[in-house]
Amino acid sequence: MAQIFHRSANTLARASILGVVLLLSAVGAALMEFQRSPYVTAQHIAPEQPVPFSHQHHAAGLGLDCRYCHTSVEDSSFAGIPPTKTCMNCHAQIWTNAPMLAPVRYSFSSGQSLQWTRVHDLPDFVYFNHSIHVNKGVGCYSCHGQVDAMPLMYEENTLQMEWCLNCHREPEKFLRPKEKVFDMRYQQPSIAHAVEVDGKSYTSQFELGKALRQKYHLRTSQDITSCSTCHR
Amino acid sequence: MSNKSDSSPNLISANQIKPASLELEAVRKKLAEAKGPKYWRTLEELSDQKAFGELLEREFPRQASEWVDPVSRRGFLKLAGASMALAGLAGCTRQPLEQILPYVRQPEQLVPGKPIFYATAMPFHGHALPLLVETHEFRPTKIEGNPLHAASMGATDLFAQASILNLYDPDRSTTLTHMGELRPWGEFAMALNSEVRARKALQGAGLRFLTGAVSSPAFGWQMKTVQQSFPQSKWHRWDPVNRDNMRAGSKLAFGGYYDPIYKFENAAVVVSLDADFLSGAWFPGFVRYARDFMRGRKLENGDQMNRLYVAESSPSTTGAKADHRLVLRPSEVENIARGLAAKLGVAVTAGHLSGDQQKWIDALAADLMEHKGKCLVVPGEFQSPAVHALTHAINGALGNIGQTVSYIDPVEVDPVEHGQSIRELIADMNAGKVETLIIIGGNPAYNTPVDLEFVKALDKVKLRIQFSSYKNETTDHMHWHVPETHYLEAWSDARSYDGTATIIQPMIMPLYDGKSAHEALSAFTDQLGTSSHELVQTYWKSQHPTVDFETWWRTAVHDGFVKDSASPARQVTPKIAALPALPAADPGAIEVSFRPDPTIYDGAFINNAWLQETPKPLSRNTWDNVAMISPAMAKAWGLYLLNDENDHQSDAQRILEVEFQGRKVEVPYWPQPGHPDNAITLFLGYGQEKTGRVGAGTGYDAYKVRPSTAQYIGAGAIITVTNRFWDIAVTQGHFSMEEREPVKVANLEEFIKNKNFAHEHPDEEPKDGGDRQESLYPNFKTKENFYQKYAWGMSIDLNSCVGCQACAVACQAENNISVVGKEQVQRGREMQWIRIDSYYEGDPANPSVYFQPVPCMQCENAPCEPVCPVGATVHSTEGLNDMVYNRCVGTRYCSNNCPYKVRRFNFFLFADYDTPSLKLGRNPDVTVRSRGVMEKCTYCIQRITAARIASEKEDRDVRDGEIKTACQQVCPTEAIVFGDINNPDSRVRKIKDGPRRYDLLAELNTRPRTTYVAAVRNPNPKLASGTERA
Amino acid sequence: MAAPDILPPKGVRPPIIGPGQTFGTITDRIAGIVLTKHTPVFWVLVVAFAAALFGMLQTAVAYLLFKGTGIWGITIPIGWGFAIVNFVWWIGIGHAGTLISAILLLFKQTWRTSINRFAEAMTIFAVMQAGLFPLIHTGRPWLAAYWLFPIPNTMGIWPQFRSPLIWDVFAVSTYFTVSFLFWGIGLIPDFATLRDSAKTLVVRRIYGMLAMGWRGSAKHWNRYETAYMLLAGLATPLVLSVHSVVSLDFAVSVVPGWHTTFFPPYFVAGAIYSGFAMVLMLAIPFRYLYGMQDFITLRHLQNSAKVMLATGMIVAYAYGLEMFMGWYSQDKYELAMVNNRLHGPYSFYYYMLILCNILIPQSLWLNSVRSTPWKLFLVAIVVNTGMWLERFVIVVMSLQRDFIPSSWGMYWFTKWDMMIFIGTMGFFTLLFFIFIRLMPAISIFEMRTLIPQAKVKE
Amino acid sequence: MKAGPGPIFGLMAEFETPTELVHAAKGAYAAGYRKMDTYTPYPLEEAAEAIGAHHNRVSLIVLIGAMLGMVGGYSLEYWVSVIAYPINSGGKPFHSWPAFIPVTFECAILGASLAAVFGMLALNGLPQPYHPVFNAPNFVRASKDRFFLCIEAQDPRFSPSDTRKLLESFQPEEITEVPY
Repeated sequence: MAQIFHRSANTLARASILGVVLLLSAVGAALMEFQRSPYVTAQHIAPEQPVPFSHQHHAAGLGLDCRYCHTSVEDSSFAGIPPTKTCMNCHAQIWTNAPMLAPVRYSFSSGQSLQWTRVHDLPDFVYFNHSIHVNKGVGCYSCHGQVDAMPLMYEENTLQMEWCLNCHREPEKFLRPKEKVFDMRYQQPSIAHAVEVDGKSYTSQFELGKALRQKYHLRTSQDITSCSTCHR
Repeated sequence: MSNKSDSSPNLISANQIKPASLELEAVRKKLAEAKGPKYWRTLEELSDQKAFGELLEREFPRQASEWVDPVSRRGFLKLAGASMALAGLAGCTRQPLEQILPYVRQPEQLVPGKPIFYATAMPFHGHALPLLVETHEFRPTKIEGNPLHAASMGATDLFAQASILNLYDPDRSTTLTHMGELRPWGEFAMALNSEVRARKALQGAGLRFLTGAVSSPAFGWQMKTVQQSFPQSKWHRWDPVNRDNMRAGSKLAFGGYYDPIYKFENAAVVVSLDADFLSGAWFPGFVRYARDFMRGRKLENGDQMNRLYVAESSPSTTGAKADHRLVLRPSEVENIARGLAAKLGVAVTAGHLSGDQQKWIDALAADLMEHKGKCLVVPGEFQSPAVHALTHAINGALGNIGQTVSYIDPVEVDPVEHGQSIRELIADMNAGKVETLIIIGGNPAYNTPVDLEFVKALDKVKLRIQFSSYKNETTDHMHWHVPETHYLEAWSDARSYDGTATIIQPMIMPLYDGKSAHEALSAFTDQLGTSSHELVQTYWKSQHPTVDFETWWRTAVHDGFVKDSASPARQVTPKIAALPALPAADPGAIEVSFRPDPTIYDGAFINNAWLQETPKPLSRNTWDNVAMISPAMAKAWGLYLLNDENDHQSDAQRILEVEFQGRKVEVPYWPQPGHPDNAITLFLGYGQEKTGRVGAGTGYDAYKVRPSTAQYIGAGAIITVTNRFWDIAVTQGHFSMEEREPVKVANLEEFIKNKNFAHEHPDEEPKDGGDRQESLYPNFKTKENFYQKYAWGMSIDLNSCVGCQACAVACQAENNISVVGKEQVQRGREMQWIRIDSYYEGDPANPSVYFQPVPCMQCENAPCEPVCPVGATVHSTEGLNDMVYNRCVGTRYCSNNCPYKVRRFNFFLFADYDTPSLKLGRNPDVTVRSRGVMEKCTYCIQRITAARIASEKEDRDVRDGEIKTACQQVCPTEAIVFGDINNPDSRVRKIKDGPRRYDLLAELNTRPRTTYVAAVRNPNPKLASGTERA
Repeated sequence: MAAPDILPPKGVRPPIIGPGQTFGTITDRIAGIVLTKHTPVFWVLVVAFAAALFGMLQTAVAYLLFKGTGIWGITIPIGWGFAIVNFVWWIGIGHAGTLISAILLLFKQTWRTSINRFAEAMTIFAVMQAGLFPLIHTGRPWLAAYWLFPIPNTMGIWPQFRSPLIWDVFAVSTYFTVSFLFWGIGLIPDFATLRDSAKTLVVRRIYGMLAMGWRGSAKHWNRYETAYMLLAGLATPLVLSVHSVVSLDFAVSVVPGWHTTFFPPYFVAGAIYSGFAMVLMLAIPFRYLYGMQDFITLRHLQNSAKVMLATGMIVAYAYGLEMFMGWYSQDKYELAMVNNRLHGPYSFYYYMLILCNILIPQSLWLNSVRSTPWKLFLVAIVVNTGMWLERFVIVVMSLQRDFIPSSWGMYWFTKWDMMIFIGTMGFFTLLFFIFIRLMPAISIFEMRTLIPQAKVKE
Repeated sequence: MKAGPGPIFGLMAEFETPTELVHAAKGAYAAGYRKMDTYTPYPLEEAAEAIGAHHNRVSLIVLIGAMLGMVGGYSLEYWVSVIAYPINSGGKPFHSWPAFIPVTFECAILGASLAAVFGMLALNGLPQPYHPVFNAPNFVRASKDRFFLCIEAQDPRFSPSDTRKLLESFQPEEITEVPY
């Protein structure tokens, strides 16, 4: 009888089995990466905006406090996007006819809102509340990153659930004194420079975090990882 | 969260007191275009190619207000399609870019993302219910009672709760029309002005106004001025459900019109002669009365509780709560009243009384004599004037006047007897005396007495103008139709049942260019174009010339009422001169009762989907009205009964043909236990030919057989059983408790003998907050540190619950609960999170009736949780049974395994994703559930979270009573109490520690956080049982 | 084609393989079915019909995904309806295959050899039908498809392993995999046979690949046999565990009528019962249409019938026990459940079930019934109907009336329920007939061992 | 076919019955041949014993597979329910070991079965679509009704002439040289 396969078929057959296995695991790995990729999360991507507003210029450059524009951040779930009026407070005097600001002026005259594109956008079934975080010593920085170094606003973190859990499980890793919440230059305590709270100085974030957690009466991690904390 | 609030400014601009910013135009245009779908419409209607492509992108619908910008408008179609949405892949799919629109100028009192509450009131047929309205960025989203106001004390009724849906109803009249053609306001104004001038020349001859009962002082004042400049003009009144009998009765007794005000808190014995004061809004003062009455039955301190005797001709929730219920045919009530009066020394004679009736009267009379001055007899709104007169006399004889009842000048402006008033109008119309007819509100073409033939007469009128928020039957016969504002859209004022005046402030600018009743009249006072705001203010200024008006106005508006404006009690003494002779009742004749429908009233709410889907308290049917007959009659006719074998969620009910005074109507019957024999109860309001998509094709029209001579009661109906059937949708399959005692009840003596009657079996020993007895399970409280800080719990007092359904509607409003429609209800897929079961026990001719509200029990050992494969329902550290919609894949195992069956499933895309106006009304703090997801009561988790966050920011604990669940807040009888059971001083803790507390299905050891307080009835020992046959 | 069945004289059991067979004849007869050029007419007809039903299934499922589970009859309180009934029914049917090949193999029941191959195929196809339902019955299948498995995700959330539904996912998928492997390695030597007996190079190549170069070496056979035996040893507890786990879907709950400890054995017995009924429903037409009376003899039919009789009695016992326990517990809910079975709105189905699963199968005591294929065929159909009704009674009648009377409800199935149910039957038949045409429906190499020449004489 | 030039794989003898084959195999084994194999249309234990190949390591592999599956399954459940994200589900303990048994069991079975099948294939060196023995002219019948004994050329005692003589002593149907 004649062979129905060539010698090479053997190698081929075994190689193909190996190949399938490798391929599948590769696809799996790729998907894992994909769902965390900026393409999906929009992390580090600055979207088009009607006006190229620079937080760097306003916050770092001019030293405006976050709350000058985001007025309701301390007492509402929503931090607040400044009304056109707020822009005009200054821009009625300076840069009065900078072409860049045309949309702002138009909005003010026509009464039509500026249409910003949302940068930090959580799914609708997630109920995030700014005020409680701010009031418990979670700095703007912890979620929004070095905003005062962003010429154009972008999303610093993925805002995915696993990311939220990082902090809800161990808040002490991120807590800072309330008065430092809006301080973009604040540094976590280190041997190099200590942080003073109630006359006691801390050199490790862990120590400080534990202390603050006590001080601000944070709920237990078990509490704040209950589903209904964020979902209703 | 924020994305619900941030983009809403556009809507606010819809509210800024300066008219029409550009967005507002956009809003209105959208609303005008909005050919909104049926609420329960589902997917097939909106498979849109693009939408389909974008399905992946979102799990839950964008919420309120988002529709304004084009980008996400498309998002909506997508989402509508997205029930199919490969939803929830959120984890690994991109989110679409989303717009965010800040204000241009932000109103200073507004904090985006935080609700603001405004005081106002809902005018309701001659009286008003004081309210607080929750608004998000100036969109009213939820209605509560005004706690500062004596007529509400924080509670409301189902009509008030649901009225907000009428505001956003896409089927409201949106356009001004002339003979059905669109016309601009200006053109109408011109036409009107010329007419006004013409009439003025004629002293107003031929000018007639037709409205319902009005309690608005400003409107009354306007009317007066109109009367002055148009002396010949007349103001007619017509409400199909009016207080004519009460008025006539008070004329009989006092020779003038007075409104009785009851003080149930002072009454140890209450007698209702067909008076349904525990049923709902059509009994003025219901909210307050129910609370006062039930406070007498809480047994919280001591063993004292009041006693209620009810003699009634049609089963009502009041009858259901009675300690002694006497079943009577409508005509017999007056006879009983006479009998009682005679016994108590009023100079009247009764007709023949049956043995039982005599016995009943004797015992009752004795009981009343024992409690002179501490008892109360209440006449039914729908009973004959004589009954009213007699009860006044009886109360007089018992020295109750001033103690438990007092009389004030009518709250209604310029009170008249509507039956008479409409008869005059129609007579004049026929006589050609009416040239111009202005109809404000109402729907006379549909609901005026059939024998008067209003429509025929109408055609003789030269100019007919209608101000109405709906285009209805009447509109067809009008020259001009002007959309009328909703009470949340325009300034006005009103008076509650006790006379206290409230300034009605609007929450939002008119969505559809509507005009208020005040503006309607303004044309006749040469003030056309003046805003309601001005008109109302002018009136009140004139009333308070001396005070600093600005501050006076601000406080009045802020508090929601005018201080000390309650009417003073009049010193009156009833005298029975000559009562009309007792009409001879033929025991063989079938008597008819006409009653307002328990949920859609006189038809005004027919297009309100929440109310349509709210089960009628006793029959539990929805989307239709039934005709109640007694089980005995049904049996005699070989019709089926409630105790038949099959459970009947949806039934093809046999159709009866009811002929009354030569007119016929076809009705589906309902064998109502406790209904008198040889009598039939027809409910008004359904069967409207011209209404919105919700009301269309629902129910039968009882007005077709309702003559002016028998507005509420008539004898001599002829009933034929047809071979045709009517599908009705009933939410409860089975009305017998099947010896399972979900409702525990005892008589007062039994209770005093054995305080623990509710939980005698060891299994039923209450267990709370993780303080467990022996169990194989770990103790989560001590071992895992659960339930340490707060442990939320609820207690429901079955003694207090009157089954008024307000909680169900409140919950629907608070939690964005979808409406599913009749066909789905028939399949048993209704969505209301809290249901009120009603059970009948004993002789179907006069059974004991029990109500039991059943929300989620929030069991500590929740059977639903371990069976969920994805952990979509799990326990929170505060003991809540969290339902995570976005995690749910919809296996429905949790529902199967829930012994209380309190879980609801989105079998289709029930939520309406694309009717813009409806989105405005949604609660932005609650997820709108998509298709294929389980949902249930969460103890209003959004309210808990809000309160907890508030307390944490102030570094304190949540105070007891700080959190009120929607159902608790609305409840007129305080039957529902919610709070932290870890807190020994909390109200709920105290109640749960009380003897009558019991757990539903305790033997399953689910350890529910929602527990019940067993009912106690207080029958008169001298009367055999709580239930006698007539 | 069909050689008539000759009943042997009393007391003599029919042979397990017809007389006069040699290695060659066995090989040619069985391989012939596959390698023949011309496809029989009845095959074309059946496949065409089955394909049509399969089309209907696809339509119905597409509509289901588009509209939602609301198109079915399910509601609150009856959250599970046809879908779960069908799931349990199919998975039950899927039990006979592995049982026959594994357990009977361990017991050295040589008669299994001529039916195990297609019994295994039947298992796999039945499990495929069954597997369809748990997925599509969820509200959001596209999510269930990956949230039910422990796949890493950005939410940091995992399946909830206390849920019997998760056990189900693992049990059914394991069962499918193992049955598939079992069936697959059983086929390798036969593929080799086909490879070597095929005429055209293409066909030989195709079967050649499937045979993976099997050459019947003694060393290979040796390892092969060990592996096969071990698989059988593994499949045996597996097959028992699968339906036990399925039964736990119910037994773990609190629903009266579900919450019972004897569900696992009861379900397993029922599964074997319906499984063997299905084997007969397939074997009888097959042996007739392809003239396989010599290979699938009356002996096989009789034995299957006996197994049915035995398991049927166990099931009958379980029904009795269910009623007895209900009464014995004197628990008001259990009593109500019993009462509902006997007098409730759906009692008709309960009595039908008693008729189909207990009364009619008693005829299997008669040798005449056991030895008459068409009678057996009818009984098998009745039993499978009965087993379906059993699941209907368990699922629907228990949910219909549980604890709180106010929430008692009724269940009406819709045309979509029916379309999907019938559709899966079509899908099943389709797969089965394709299998018959393309693969040896009877294990050739094992048949060879049955004839006298196969023994080594000293 | 003729014994072609070039190396040969071995000498193949074809028999009518299993009995002859086994007798031949025993003989060859006794003659000291080790590198040989028999080819039969169905499993023939005697043949395997005759050529001294009746022990294998499949069972061990299966045991390992089962262990891995079991441990893997349980530890997954434990990690998920106790460590990764412990949730209070109806008051049941985080570590509800009884509820974890079914999945553990299924995983064990799965592991074992996979090990059995793929272990067996691996040990057999399958897939191997090309093999010299297929060159034997009548070898197609090895999967049908003939029994083959092949003594391979690598065997130290192999010599075309002697081996052929030995095989002839068992009166096979035919003896052929199997080329590489």
